[in-house]
Amino acid sequence: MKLIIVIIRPERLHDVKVAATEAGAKGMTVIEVKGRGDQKGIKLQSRGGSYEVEFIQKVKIEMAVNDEVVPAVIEAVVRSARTERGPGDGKIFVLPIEEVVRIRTGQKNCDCL
Amino acid sequence: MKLIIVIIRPERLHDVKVAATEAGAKGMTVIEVKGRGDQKGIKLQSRGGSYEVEFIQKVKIEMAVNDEVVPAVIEAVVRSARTERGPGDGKIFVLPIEEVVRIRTGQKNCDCL
Amino acid sequence: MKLIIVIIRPERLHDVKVAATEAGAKGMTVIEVKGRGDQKGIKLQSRGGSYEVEFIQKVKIEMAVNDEVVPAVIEAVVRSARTERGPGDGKIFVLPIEEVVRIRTGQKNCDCL
Amino acid sequence: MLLQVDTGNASWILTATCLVLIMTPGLAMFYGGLIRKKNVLAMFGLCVAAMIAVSIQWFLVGYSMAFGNSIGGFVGDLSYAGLNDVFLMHETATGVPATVFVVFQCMFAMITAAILASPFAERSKFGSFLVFISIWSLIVYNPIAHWVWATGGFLSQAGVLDFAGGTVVHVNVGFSAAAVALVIGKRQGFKKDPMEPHNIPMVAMGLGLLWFGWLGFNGGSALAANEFAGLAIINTNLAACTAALVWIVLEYVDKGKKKPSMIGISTGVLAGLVAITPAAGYVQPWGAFMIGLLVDFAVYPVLKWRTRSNLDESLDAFACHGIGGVTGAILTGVFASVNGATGLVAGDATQVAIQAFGVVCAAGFAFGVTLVLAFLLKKTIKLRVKPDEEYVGCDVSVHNEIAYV
Amino acid sequence: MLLQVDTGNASWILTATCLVLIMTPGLAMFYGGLIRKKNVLAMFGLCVAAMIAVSIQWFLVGYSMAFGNSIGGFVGDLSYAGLNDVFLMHETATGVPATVFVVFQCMFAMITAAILASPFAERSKFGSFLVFISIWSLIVYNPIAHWVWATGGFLSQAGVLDFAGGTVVHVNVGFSAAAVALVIGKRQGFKKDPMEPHNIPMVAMGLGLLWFGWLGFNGGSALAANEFAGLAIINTNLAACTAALVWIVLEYVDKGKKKPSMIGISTGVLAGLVAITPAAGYVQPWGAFMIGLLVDFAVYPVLKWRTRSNLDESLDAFACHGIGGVTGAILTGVFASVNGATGLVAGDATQVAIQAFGVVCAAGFAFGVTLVLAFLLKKTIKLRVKPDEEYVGCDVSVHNEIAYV
Amino acid sequence: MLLQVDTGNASWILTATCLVLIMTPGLAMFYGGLIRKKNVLAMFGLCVAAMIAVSIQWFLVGYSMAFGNSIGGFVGDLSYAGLNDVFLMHETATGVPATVFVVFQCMFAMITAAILASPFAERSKFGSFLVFISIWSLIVYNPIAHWVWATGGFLSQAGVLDFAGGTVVHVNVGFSAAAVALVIGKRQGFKKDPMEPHNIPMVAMGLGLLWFGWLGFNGGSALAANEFAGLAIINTNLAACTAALVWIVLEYVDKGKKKPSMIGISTGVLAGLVAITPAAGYVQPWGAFMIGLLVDFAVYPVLKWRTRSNLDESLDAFACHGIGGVTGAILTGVFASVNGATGLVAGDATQVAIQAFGVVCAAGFAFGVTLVLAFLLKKTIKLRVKPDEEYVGCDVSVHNEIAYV
Ligand SMILES: Nc1ncnc2c1ncn2[C@@H]1O[C@H](COP(=O)(O)OP(=O)(O)O)[C@@H](O)[C@H]1O
Ligand SMILES: Nc1ncnc2c1ncn2[C@@H]1O[C@H](COP(=O)(O)OP(=O)(O)O)[C@@H](O)[C@H]1O
Ligand SMILES: Nc1ncnc2c1ncn2[C@@H]1O[C@H](COP(=O)(O)OP(=O)(O)O)[C@@H](O)[C@H]1O
Repeated sequence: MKLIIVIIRPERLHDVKVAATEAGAKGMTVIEVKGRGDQKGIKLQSRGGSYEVEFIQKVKIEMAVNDEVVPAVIEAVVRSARTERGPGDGKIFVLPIEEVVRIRTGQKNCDCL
Repeated sequence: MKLIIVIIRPERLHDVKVAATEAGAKGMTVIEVKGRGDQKGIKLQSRGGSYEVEFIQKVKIEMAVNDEVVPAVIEAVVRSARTERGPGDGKIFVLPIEEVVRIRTGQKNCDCL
Repeated sequence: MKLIIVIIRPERLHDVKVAATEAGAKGMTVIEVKGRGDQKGIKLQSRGGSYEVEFIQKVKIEMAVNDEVVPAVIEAVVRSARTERGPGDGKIFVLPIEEVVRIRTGQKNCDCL
Repeated sequence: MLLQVDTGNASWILTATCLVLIMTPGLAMFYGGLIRKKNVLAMFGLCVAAMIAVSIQWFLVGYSMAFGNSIGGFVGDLSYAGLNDVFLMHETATGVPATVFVVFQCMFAMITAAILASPFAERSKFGSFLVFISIWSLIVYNPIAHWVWATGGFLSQAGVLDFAGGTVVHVNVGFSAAAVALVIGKRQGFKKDPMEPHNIPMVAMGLGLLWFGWLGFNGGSALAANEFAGLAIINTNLAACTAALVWIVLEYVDKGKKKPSMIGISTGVLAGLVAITPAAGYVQPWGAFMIGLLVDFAVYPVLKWRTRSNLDESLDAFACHGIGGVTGAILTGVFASVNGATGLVAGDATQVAIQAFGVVCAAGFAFGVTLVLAFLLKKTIKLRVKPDEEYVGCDVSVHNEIAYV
Repeated sequence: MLLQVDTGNASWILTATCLVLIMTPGLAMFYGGLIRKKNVLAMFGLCVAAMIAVSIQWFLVGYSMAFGNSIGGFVGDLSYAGLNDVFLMHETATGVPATVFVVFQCMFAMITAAILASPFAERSKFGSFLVFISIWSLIVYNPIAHWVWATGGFLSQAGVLDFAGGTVVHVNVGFSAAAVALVIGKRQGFKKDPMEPHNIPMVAMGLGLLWFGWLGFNGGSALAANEFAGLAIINTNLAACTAALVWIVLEYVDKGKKKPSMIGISTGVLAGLVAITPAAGYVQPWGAFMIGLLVDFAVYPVLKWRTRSNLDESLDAFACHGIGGVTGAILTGVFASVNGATGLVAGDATQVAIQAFGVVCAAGFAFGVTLVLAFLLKKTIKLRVKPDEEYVGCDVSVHNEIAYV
Repeated sequence: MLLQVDTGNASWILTATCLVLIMTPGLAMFYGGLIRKKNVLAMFGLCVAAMIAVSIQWFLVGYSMAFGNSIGGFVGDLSYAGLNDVFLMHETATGVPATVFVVFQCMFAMITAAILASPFAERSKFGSFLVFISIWSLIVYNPIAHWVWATGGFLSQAGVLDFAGGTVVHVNVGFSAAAVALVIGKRQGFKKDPMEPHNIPMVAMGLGLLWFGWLGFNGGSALAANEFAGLAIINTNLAACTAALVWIVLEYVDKGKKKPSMIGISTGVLAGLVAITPAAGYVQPWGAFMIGLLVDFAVYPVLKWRTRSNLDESLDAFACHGIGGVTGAILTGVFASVNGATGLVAGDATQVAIQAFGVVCAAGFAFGVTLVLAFLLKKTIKLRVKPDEEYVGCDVSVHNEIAYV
């Protein structure tokens, strides 16, 4: 099992959810984050001038999935999260998971993802 | 060392904290998240009708623990986080950690968890 | 590649960002969290008395970095996040990453960190 | 020429002016809390744009168009344009100086325009709304105010009763909102994405300010600090509370809901306030109670229908103000019995017909003219931001700001 | 029969009516910010329920019970029930129309009932509170208002001084709150879980509205726009500020605190406002200053005791309004010296005893009747939501809504 | 001795008193939303500290210093210190009781002091601000109020026109704020860290309350419920809206911005409100329109300059109130033409010079005395919290509270 961590633009959340679900990632956990990468900060206005927001609003999705769907999920995320707005589309990180437990049943490493 | 990622119903936080601490997870980090899984969204009211919240409020706990306490912590979490409300109780994911550092002292892989 | 998870005091964010960037961690994702460890809760005032906040505001930074910069980043974080205020400075966890994808280009395991 | 100021009456209308002013910020909060976080500043922006546009046009020509010498009962002439020497003009029959009356009425024009932000919510260009609302105020609001409230206005002459603006304000803006909604089209993701109210305490706080201001709105419409001002406030408060209670019951028995919601209670209060507006000084307290009891039976189903429909009249100005206003106007014809008014219960069934006539004129004119105006602006200066900008949210794309850090 | 309206006085009482209205939304914010995020809408719900219940009962029988012809000094008869032809009733001695007086007093009844939401916070059923507060307003508030303010009320005849409601409003509601707290029981996790105030800026904003409204509450109680209305406002503002300063000092020297908190300062302002209420038009400014200096020495320790105790009177209506009200009522007996009142410092020590008598009657009656009422409702319709619902929070479990997205 | 109260005028000034009161909470919200989340409670704390300090000193000696018998045109004597028997003092020429006038003026002193929280934002010690603002109110505000508004005040005798406080309030506080900013120094991280406004809806809501209150501020300054009160409100509202529109245009054409921001619109409204203050009852509506059109051309560049400069006058009281106030005072000299005032357009060019003289006196005195005062306090009791405390935020370090959970 893998934990796929996805960082995307907030406005892509809905589409990514749909695409990832179709690709086999049934459960997911979503967190509002702020990020920094190739994309520069954005300039917002304040009273007399403007200020740069160093960290930009992103959404992080964590999906624990079975190994076999990893490529499909990655492909689905890339497809649905990509925009044409230059840097800032985000990243995907895949981490190994050693064990999964469903709290409701106490089952381990089940088909519960 | 392992990173135990736990996703639970928000109202279970206090009990899970107590149970996990007793089981040997001293430090922990808590994040408000929204999640989706077997549990369907909940219907809330809006003005004219109702709308479904796709992602439901959950709390994510991350606990870095030494290998030997992992089973006890998992057991404690399952016990304290479980409810009788059907889907939505959450999941536990165990990930490997390669290195831990306590910032205050700079110590590595210490007994600092 | 590694995922360096850093938990620090919120007020150190700016300095840690600068130090980690210099040490080679270009991209990063920041999340407001609450934590618990050796540091006790703080007492805040309520109307008639005071109450203890069990979990204290922290900031979590996640940085995916190439293996070779890991020691430098750790060192930079420790240096810039440390305070003289006793427990509460935070922790660093290093996790293995199996795969990285840049969404904008679809590139895998590229030089995109 | 100043004859005799009654400082007591003047004082109350000065106060009522301030009270009506605060309704617009209250409305901005009410609306702002009901929409998504990414558009709340833009909603505040629309409301303040309405204040700006209306205040300036009112000074230039608006007051004169509404209350100037009647041209055929349809609109005032421009004899007071620019408000020169307004402090020398003579006071109302109740001894309220002209200056006070001018600005009291200006506040009515403002809040009416702000209500019309409803169908523009979460999608409109700031500049376009500014243009739209300036013209709308000029060619829709000013005439209708003239018809009903000016000496010689044709609806006034027809005997239409409108104590504080049921027809001028609510019917007018409600049907205008429906027209705009048809033209501007629905928000991206309407009925697909969840469009959850982002801050319900802000809705409730806005309602508090609206309620507060409404006492001045209705009470001030007596144009005097007399027993009818007091009666109007008793009635306003009573109808609001009664309608809220009915709404609670309706949500409770509604199979799709089962629970009274704070937004629902707030909507009930609002429906009561709207419906009592034309009647406030013309009915006995029990009449206000009846109006409060009845209005939800019109507003509630229309609101539910609108939500199910494809009409994205986002903040339900049509259901609340339009339908609530029509109901109130008709019921005024039913329950009017005091302060020189005689409705059905007091023996004059024709008043109901007169009221219906007033409603039809105002609703028809407002809907028609607004439809054309919105259509013309849509074709020329465009009403909506680009789809991308809408997706990101108007706060960032229109104002370059984020509401909350 | 209308004799002679003084439009100036009428104008001021109309204004004061609006000012007292806004206190209830202000209170909802004050209370709402002090509780947990999951219950803020339910708190707003309780406050609006109080407004609804009181307004309707006031129209039906309440005004008549409070101000109708006295039945033995205890309660008014039902001669004004339904408020029919209220606009024909004659005005107060100061020329304020009956309609205005009726709705001014209605606002007092409303805010009093809303304060009583305190011990229901974060745990009560919406419907049960609606029933409770309707009955409470009927059988507790109306009689006490009659005793003190109606012609022929027995405390009024005994010479009790209560300028704006120290006894009628604050003592009454404070002791009622204590009674409810005893019956309803403490919140789950009380003194175990942290129950942190979720939005202190909202508390401060609510305080701002309360302060604003209180000027109308106390100033309007002169029932005229005269020098005593002005005096009442000077005194109200001065006592509020002085008590706030004392509270700052108390927190500063308190070993458990050491720092003045915004909630503390707000509580100090509130204590000052409560304590000056009965005295506002009867004392010199220096008397108001003294009352502001003294009141915290009663309220502060009781508040601390309550917090340490097992009594979950969650928003401290007992400490702030009850104890603050008792202190104010007694000190009115001490410092009264103008506007026809003569207290201890002006040479009449018996006034202190009379004040104490008034306090004992009101507190005893309110506590006793409320205890029984709450107990009966607890046994029949239940006062609290289920434990599970309480845990999830009343916003979702009672109203099916989430306050903030 | 009481001669003849005009209850209508008294009623309006009582109302205006309440309206000016709510400006301070409004300002707290306006300021509080513009700063970082970690300091919002401390900002509310500064504003309430200003209310506390000013109210108490006003009662003790302030009113007497401002409006007592003139000592050489510079300051009042202490004949009214302690406000004893204030309800017996005779009313204004317009029949407003002395008590009402005293508390109406107290509210002006309060809001002025609260505006001065600007350069203390996010860094000052609570206790030090309390001391500072008490002394400042005493030795800066009271004299300037005396110069301009008291019988025998030297600027009043020189013929300075200041309808509602352009010089007394705005010029005064603006230049005082600049002086404090020089002494107290900039915030840690100024121009390095992003200092983003944490809650812009709160800014807008605060603006709503300010706008609302300002109608009483300017309208009440007629001291009567007459045609000039109405004129003042027309003008106030019109200038605010016009200046907001100009600000929108300026931001739109500004290459660094291109988009009208809500904060910008709010600042425009504020600039208009400030500039019309001295002129409100002295100009025709078209004069108010001109003032609204012109003021931003002074305020906008100064605000931009301040932002680029090293002067951390954090909430721009200097730019908005100081420069806006100067502009308004001068333009009053230009456009005054009614209500007994004669400015440049009405044929009297010397009025401009007189206005400039008034501005120079007030600005110079305020700047100089405040500079010395702030310097002395900095050296003795310290003005700022420790660097560490500033970093953590004043809410926790000064008040031991967190604003939002
Ligand atoms: N090395 C990294 N570690 C953690 N998060 C990252 C990393 N690089 C990028 N991110 C996250 O992805 C977001 C988008 O990255 P960015 O580099 O701006 O875009 P792109 O991947 O399109 O070049 C960032 O805001 C940040 O949240
Ligand atoms: N595969 C997954 N990856 C990440 N998070 C998950 C996954 N499955 C469930 N979750 C998280 O756990 C929460 C509860 O899961 P759900 O499936 O609804 O309940 P249950 O585990 O009781 O069947 C979800 O809301 C989500 O936050
Ligand atoms: N074992 C752990 N697992 C996850 N998070 C931890 C753990 N230990 C500490 N933390 C996080 O680090 C923060 C600081 O830890 P703490 O023990 O208080 O400080 P220190 O490391 O200086 O002793 C905590 O608030 C928590 O967020």
